[in-house]
Amino acid sequence: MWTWFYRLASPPYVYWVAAAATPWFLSLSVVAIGYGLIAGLVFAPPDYQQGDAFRIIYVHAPSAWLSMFAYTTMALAGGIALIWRIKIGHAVAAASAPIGASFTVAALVTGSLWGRPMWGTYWAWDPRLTSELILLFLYVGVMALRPAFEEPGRGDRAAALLSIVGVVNIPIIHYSVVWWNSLHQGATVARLGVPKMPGSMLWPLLSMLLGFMLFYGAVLCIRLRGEVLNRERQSAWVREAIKA
Amino acid sequence: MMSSGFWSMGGYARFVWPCVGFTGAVLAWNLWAARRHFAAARTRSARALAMAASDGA
Amino acid sequence: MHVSGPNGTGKTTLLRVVTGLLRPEQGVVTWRGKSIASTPTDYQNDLAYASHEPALKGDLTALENLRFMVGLRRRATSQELRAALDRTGAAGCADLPARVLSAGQRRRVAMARVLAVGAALWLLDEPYTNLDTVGCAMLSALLVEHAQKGGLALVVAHHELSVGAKMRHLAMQG
Amino acid sequence: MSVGAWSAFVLVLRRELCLSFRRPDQLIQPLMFFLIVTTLFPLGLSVQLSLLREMAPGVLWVAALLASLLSLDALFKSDAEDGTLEQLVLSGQGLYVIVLAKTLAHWLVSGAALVLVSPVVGTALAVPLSAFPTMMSSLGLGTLALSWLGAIGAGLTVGLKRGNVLISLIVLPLAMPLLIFGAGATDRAISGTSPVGALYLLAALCVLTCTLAPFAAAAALRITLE
Repeated sequence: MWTWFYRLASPPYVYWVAAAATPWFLSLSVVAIGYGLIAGLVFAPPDYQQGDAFRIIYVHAPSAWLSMFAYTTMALAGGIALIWRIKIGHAVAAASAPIGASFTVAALVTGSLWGRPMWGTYWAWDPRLTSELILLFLYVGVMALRPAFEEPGRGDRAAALLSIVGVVNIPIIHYSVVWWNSLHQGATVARLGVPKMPGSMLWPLLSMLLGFMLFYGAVLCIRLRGEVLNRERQSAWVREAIKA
Repeated sequence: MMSSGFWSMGGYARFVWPCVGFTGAVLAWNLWAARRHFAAARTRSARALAMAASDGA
Repeated sequence: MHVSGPNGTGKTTLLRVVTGLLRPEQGVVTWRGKSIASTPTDYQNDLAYASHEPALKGDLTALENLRFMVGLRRRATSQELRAALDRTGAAGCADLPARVLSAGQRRRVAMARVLAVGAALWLLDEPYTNLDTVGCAMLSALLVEHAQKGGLALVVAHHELSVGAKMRHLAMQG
Repeated sequence: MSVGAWSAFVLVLRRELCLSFRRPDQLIQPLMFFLIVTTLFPLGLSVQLSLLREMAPGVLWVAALLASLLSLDALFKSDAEDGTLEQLVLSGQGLYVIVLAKTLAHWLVSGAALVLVSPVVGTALAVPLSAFPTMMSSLGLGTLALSWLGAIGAGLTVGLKRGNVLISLIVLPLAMPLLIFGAGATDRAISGTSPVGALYLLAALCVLTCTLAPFAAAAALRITLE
């Protein structure tokens, strides 16, 4: 069973699988995002409280979800690489970080633009946005640590350890921010998000979530191939991969 | 084609459309940056291989 | 065992792999029939390592440095530690802060630590560096004595060793 | 023959304290930093006591976090430079115990010292006398927890030449819950409500970091030594 697993995680295998999977992920994500956008922006009814401003959720929520998913992926891949010494895990973690960080920025910008009509200001230290901001800082830390070492293997392992420490901390950070927010603001500020949705609003959202995940898969595959090439420059199989 | 009500988003147009635009830009940037990252890695590997070949010759 | 070879051939790397600080890319290091990665504590209790750096704190005296470093390994009295310093010719340094010692004196103090720990396996990285003629002779005598007691020593040095026929030799080339 | 974990702990702790007390200037520097930074705020804002009192918890806490973080950079650095760290790793003692002792020693000379001078700063920032116990206990728990977190950062950046900014970048986001609960407790004590809840949460975080962080820091040291 282990030999099978190691072959699955071998760089050439991963390289070819990623190459084959990219167009599938990409085309399916275009379909899902296309349906979600049209159904969400055109056909879904406006929210009874927020009007059409609630439609921002169709881009905000998938970005926020992806920012956390990419961080978890990064920590999991790093953990696997650290514990079982499967080097491909470091490549996955390194590929995942910039994608996750970019969607964290997207979630922050869209959340802030959503906040303007809801709160009357672009930034109200809403607990979810504050946690998102700290998540961005965590990404920055991991991304700054990896290239800081002269020897790449060491940077990979250090970044993996830091991302695991971060993943343990994320729930603590989130709950402390919620506690802090309730201490200072009370419940006067409307929370972003729509608690109960009818199907006509929910299905487009789920489709957008799926589409963003597929898009993440596609971009991860492309970046992963680059990371694998960078790490395996001496290997014999790279010669054939480059020619193809 | 489509009613002006759609584009005005019930008066929230100046919040909704920048959000959609920004997220679209992030998606596009990701695709572009990933492709560039891969292309750079490929050229680097090719150069390293070429150098190894010339050393062997 | 004497490992020699030109700079950059991996002598220090080999030594660090043998200490267990570095994991080997391939293969396993075993000690008394067990892999050192599986029983690191047992292995470390049998081992004394002296790297390029003498691992001394400048603000502590040579004796205090030894008392700490040896103290982590076994209970040692001040007499024992002073005896070890005396044996390596660093008795005069015992109560001086390590900061004022010369490089050769530090090397002698580091050697006294290896001696005082009382381990079976010595791993020494360029132990002859900075030592004068008397110091080199002292070190060679220590190695012979250690071998006679049944101890093992892995010495990395580009220097020729004059410790008799008991030494095996591994020359590394690039 | 061999030395138990507890005696090794005591040995490392005593050595670290002994080393710190032979360098008193390095003991005083973080304290002076703490005093100077907290002095900057009234100069930059206003000397209105009511405003200062409202700002006090945040100012105290941010200054304390930065002050203890500044000295944390050196936690493993000198040991790594002179080869002591390799000897510690190979000493046959668990690295966990050594990290625990070194970090505790660091807190005793930095965090605990900050707690002792905090009444002076508190008075200058118009913190009422009744809030002093909460302020001091929360600072004590918070800087202790920060020391454990900082040990991870120090372990990760120990091999780097310019790790000082990086360690702040790594540790500060992780330390935000400490700031929130610590400043929150002080804030409540100043306004006269019960700070017990926040203090308990802070203590829980302190216990949690104390048990988990030394493992992570030991793993970090192994990575950077390898």
